[in-house]
Amino acid sequence: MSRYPQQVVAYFHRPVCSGGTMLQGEAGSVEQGAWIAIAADCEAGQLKNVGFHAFACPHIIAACHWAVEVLEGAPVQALQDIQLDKLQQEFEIPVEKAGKLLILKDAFTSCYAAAGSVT
Amino acid sequence: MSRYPQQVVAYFHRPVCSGGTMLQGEAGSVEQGAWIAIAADCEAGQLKNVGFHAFACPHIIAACHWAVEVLEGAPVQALQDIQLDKLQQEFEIPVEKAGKLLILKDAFTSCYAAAGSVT
Amino acid sequence: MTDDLKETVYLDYAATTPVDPRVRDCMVMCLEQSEGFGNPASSTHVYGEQAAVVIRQAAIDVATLINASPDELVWTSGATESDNLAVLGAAHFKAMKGRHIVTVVTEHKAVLESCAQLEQEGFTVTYLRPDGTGLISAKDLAAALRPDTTLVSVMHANNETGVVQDIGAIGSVCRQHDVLLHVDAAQSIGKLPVDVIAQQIDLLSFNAHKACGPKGVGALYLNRERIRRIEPLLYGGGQQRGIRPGTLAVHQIAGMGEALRILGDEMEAEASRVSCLRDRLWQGIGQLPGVVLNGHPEQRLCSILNVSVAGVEGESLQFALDGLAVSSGSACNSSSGEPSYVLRSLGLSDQLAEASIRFSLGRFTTEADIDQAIKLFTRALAYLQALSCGASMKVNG
Amino acid sequence: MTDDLKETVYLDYAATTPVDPRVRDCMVMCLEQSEGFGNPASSTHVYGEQAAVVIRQAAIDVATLINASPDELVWTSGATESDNLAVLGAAHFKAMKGRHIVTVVTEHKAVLESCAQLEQEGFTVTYLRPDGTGLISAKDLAAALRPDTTLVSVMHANNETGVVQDIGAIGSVCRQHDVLLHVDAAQSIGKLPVDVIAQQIDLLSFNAHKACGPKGVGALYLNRERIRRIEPLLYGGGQQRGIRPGTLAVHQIAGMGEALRILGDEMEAEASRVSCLRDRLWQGIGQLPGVVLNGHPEQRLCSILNVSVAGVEGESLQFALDGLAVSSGSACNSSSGEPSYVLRSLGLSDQLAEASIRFSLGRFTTEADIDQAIKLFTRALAYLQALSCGASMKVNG
Ligand SMILES: Cc1ncc(COP(=O)(O)O)c(C=O)c1O
Ligand SMILES: Cc1ncc(COP(=O)(O)O)c(C=O)c1O
Ligand code: FES
Ligand code: FES
Repeated sequence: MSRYPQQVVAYFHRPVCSGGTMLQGEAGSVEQGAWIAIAADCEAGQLKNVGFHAFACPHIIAACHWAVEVLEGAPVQALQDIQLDKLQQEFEIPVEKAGKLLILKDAFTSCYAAAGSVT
Repeated sequence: MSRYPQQVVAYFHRPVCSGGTMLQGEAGSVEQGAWIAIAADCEAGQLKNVGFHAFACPHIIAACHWAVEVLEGAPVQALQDIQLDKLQQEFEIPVEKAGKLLILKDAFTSCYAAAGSVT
Repeated sequence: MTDDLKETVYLDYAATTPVDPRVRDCMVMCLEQSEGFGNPASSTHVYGEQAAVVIRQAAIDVATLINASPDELVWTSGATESDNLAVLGAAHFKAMKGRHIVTVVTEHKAVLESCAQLEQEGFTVTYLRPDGTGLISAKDLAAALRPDTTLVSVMHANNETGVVQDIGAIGSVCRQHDVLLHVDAAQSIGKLPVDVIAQQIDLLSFNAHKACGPKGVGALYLNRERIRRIEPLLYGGGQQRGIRPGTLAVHQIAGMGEALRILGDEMEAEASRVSCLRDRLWQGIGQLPGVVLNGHPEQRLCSILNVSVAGVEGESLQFALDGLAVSSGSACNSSSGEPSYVLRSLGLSDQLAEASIRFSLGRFTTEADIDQAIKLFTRALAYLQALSCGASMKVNG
Repeated sequence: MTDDLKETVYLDYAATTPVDPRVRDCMVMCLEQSEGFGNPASSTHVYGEQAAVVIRQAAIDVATLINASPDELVWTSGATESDNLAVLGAAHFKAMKGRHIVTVVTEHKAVLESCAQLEQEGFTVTYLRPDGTGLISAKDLAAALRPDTTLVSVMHANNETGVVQDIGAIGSVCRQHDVLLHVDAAQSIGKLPVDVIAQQIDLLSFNAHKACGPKGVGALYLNRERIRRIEPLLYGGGQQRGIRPGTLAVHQIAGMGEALRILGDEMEAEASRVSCLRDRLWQGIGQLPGVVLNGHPEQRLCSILNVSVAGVEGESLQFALDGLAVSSGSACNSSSGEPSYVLRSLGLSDQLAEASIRFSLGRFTTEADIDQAIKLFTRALAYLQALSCGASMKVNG
């Protein structure tokens, strides 16, 4: 469907991966229109089994798939380095919907906070 | 053209016959939207060479052709016996246009008046 | 047909329908140079006359289907125009008598926005609310009528849920109170019997393109015993008794006539075929987790199945149904961004209203289409539900 | 083709035209089930998307012909609606600025009746009178403008006489006075170059069916620099930025696009071919006794020849031209019964206005058609002139 960019189409339909159990964080709610939970493991400061659950629109689901993909194997602090403008560009997220990206950001941040308490 | 009855179509395109020279009468004018001149000869009280000229609409022209046809050979007084309701029926003349028939009637009447002065 | 189209099952008949090949052929004939391509207003020559004959036959075909007389029809550019002409035209015409209108919150925008315009002009509009199944009651309607009420506008079948109002009962309330009844039958025409006499309808709006006819043509029925004239929306060359001027689109009107003639012949058999398919669809998806039916379970069109899915996000649901051409309560770039006002009025939460899918079936829908739809819908739901993992539940940590 | 049609030469292109086979094919494609029959508003699936692509291409084709941008077009049901939307919509929108409109007595009824409606609402309308050739002068227009004038509506080419106004000059007067200019180009589109930028046109109405396209579809151009919005005539689902809601008639719009695309390609060659035919016709009938040309001898469309015949009755002239499909200034059963207001305004007597014939030629007119027309016209005149024998002369007795 042409109203969604190719990147959204490419990243929407990835296999569901719930992620590890060590690090977990979430943000948003169904009422807010988007809820995202991030989960991963951490081995020697590196992220493993990065996964997510989401109640969210296609742009955000695609962005989640993309983000967990790039985070796999990255250092833990990468969880808080997710750059919203990059995601917005990559998935051509309409400006008026950009608010939803903040929820995504919050979910990763909350996951990183969990890392603080684990390590 | 279906908006004109068959009788009008049949009687509109008859050959032009100007009529005789003995009896002549006319009525109406271009400004009034119809002008009719009737002319005929009279032999032994019978109409001969009945003809007409007209500036008039199709219904009236057809009615003139029909009237002169039925008058040919008729007694002179037939000139004033032209029955408008018969013509109106025969040619399905719309009521709102019936005024034009009066001009036709007047033309025959004036022709009959000429007969009075001739005979 | 492009591959995209070939791969996509069309279940969006309530948005628009393919044109029946018989209708197409009839239209094409009117587009032939060697046929009566004339302007029906050109009464002075055969080209115009033949066009007028075509229009006349179409009027007969259309009038027959709704039990009206051919002269009670006004041709329009579609149901939007018919609705506007009915509501604005009747309200303006009757403005001396009163300036109160009654309608329902679940009407089509063409009616609601016309009413909003009337409010701007100083009219008062009462908006009835349906119950949780989408129905309004004749009693509520009667209670809403005032001495200055001139017009009631209630649609026959709702375009989102397919819920069918009891127009006969509504019509008799209106007659008792000597109020005009306008009915938007864009969705019901040819699917349900419409009888303007029996149902006591004064104004009826409908179009061709929801009924396997062409887009861009519709009609308004005006009960000539009850309303002599309405205020026109357009002014011009005096065509259609000045109620709706403009050169008549002969091929369009011919197409509408043929489309409605076919419906008259085939409606009954087709309605039962289509409702079987709809039931098959419901059997296939109704038992999936979270799926609920929207609107009254019986009082509805044979052709529409509107469902919501709990715990799934609306846009993603629509997106995941890529291989299905259906309508949904939600759309990222849609101008409004609001979830369906129709579903909200039935009491659905925003989430359920957004995660709604309208399947609408029609003449060319096959069992294979339905089975494919069930397959795709089941798969989409499984994916999204796995993804959202119950959604409202917290992550177990 | 019936025998009646076969025997009748069609010279009534200004009333409506046959649909070009290329246009028909393009429309038929949109009517095919296997093609993009979708609703262009259904943005969530490929059927809708393909329909939107078709609409977009048509907008480009149409915009190109008038040197506009595709987003400056609003699709309508024809020139009547475009005229109404332009005149009523712009006048209403600008009502805060002023309530004075200027137009011309020889405009089409769609403009004149819209103006009459505005007068009902308290607007003031100045009606300019053309000179004996049908032209208005930019100077007269300038003199008619007032501080509260918001809109000028002048047609490009007149539908009865074919007389062409100098829109460029009129446009520049309007710009100087910061007044909107609406131009009804229903007759000129594709026959004369129309350039909304060069001619400084703010609103342009036209349709497809005068240009070998389908009936029932038209467009309004809105100069987006000069007028942001107009008041709609119809309210509904928000299509076309709310200016003109209703499901877009894809096949109709595609047909209009194709028709205007063809015109862009062929206009020049076709205009010279048609004006040769028209000149041939005039050579054949112009020297017959009593025949006069109506309207400006040069400033007119290539395709229209309007003549009057002195001393012959109008309805009978029309009737005697049975084998010719032409328009006349007179008709027995016509609802008005009034002779043409356009011809009367040029100073013609009732008799001449009624005994007028508009020959209008087009794409499929051949030399043989013209020769047949000359023959039939000559014969009809001879018969009627013999019958009326000079008419106004008394019978010599
Ligand atoms: C109930 C209802 N009324 C009115 C309309 C408007 O019809 P149209 O698209 O022909 O203007 C529609 C369809 O869009 C409809 O479903
Ligand atoms: C100059 C002019 N304006 C407007 C119209 C109205 O066009 P339509 O028949 O498409 O409504 C016509 C033709 O009838 C016309 O010739
Ligand atoms: S689908 Fe969510 S921002 Fe577009
Ligand atoms: S043509 Fe004269 S009355 Fe009809």
